[in-house]
Amino acid sequence: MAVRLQREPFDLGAEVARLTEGRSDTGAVVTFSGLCRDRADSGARLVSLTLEHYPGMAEEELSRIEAEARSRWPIVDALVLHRYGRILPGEPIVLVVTLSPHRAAAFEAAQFLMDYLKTSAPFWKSEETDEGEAWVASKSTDDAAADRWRS
Amino acid sequence: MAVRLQREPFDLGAEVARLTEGRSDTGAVVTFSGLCRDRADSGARLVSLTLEHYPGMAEEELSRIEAEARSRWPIVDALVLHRYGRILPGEPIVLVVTLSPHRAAAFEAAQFLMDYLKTSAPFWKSEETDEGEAWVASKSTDDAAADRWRS
Amino acid sequence: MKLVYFAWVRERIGRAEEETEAPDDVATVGDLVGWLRKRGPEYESAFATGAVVRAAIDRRHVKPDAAIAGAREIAFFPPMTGG
Amino acid sequence: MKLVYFAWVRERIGRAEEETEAPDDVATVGDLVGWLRKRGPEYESAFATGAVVRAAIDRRHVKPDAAIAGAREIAFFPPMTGG
Repeated sequence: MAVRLQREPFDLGAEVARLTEGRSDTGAVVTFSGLCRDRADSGARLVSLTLEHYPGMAEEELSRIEAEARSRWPIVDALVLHRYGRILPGEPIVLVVTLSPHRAAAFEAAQFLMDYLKTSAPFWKSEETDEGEAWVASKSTDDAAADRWRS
Repeated sequence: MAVRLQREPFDLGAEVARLTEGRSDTGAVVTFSGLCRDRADSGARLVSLTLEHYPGMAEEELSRIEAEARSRWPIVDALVLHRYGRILPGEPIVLVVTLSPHRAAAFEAAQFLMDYLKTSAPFWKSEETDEGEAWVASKSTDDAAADRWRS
Repeated sequence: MKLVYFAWVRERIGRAEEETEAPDDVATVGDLVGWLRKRGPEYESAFATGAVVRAAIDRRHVKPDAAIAGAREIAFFPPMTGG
Repeated sequence: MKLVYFAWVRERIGRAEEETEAPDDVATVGDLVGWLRKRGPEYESAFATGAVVRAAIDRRHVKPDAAIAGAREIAFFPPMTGG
């Protein structure tokens, strides 16, 4: 189980290879990659995203979310990787990987990690477009997605 | 959109890179990799899996499943890749990749593709263990997983 | 009409495919299974009561009540276990 | 007590962090916000009625009714938009 923050882009294949190497008890690997799109929320062409985070709390909060996922599903390993700093269109922003003997658990745990990360991990996006810079507004659909795991 | 059958192992990173390269309209990429586990359903240590398929129908059925996913979710691209022949523990068997502007659609479409593939794509697994060879029995949980998409 | 068999259905029947002409009163996939079972113990074993065998006509899944008129290729196989 | 600010809360207040001591009658995060708003237009702008600001005490999310006694670091920030 690991949580990682980094400025640099990551390599999906290398991350998954590192998690699966040498183990054959895992039937299912689910990955989610969040990529930087070329359009801002306003519809304007995006020049770049800048991700601000709360150092210290970001790692701790991601670890808490991961521990929660582990307590709910039979996960044999997982990775949550989040970038910060300047990100260009097409580049990856976030990666979640879950390994489980069963595919339903791997899928659900990955969705849970993303839903919770979106609403509780202390990161904030600022969009740079031709029209200037603006903070991204939070989405009510993200709150709803996180809420469905509360029972 | 693509469906592929092959005998050789595949490379997750390379497949995803090929799908995402040069495009920045995709916010979400979900992958599912099914790996060969080191235990047979009986609990015996697995030596190898052999996957038999129905040439022609396998490709057609996977294409039908993919078209159905595309009609249900806003998928900008997808890949369904299935191996056949002899497969060793730890090796990948199947790969599903979905690209969408939205993460919920990417997750749901990938789950749908796997659930339908499991119950309707004409592939059959035979397990070789220390105790001999045996055909894998189909799982009622797989039927239930596919059934939940019928409404 | 070509019949093709897969996995343990193929193993029990002892061949992967064969050409056959069924009598006129064999109208559905279910009728065809009933007719095949009378052709010998290998078919009887493959299609024994309780054995779950699925069918496809011209590479599409069908139910036992599907009509076989005009079919070029009929496949019989166990429930799928890929993925 | 250290206060830290992020994203547009940081921009409106004009600094990323500061040390402060609140009066004894400031018991909760909500009280602290009320007290900060009276310190100047930059705070008033950051914590204006209608602006949704979240808080964390010692790196854990808290609600406005959370007690601040014993807190080493209190953070204020907009709703999260990572991922």
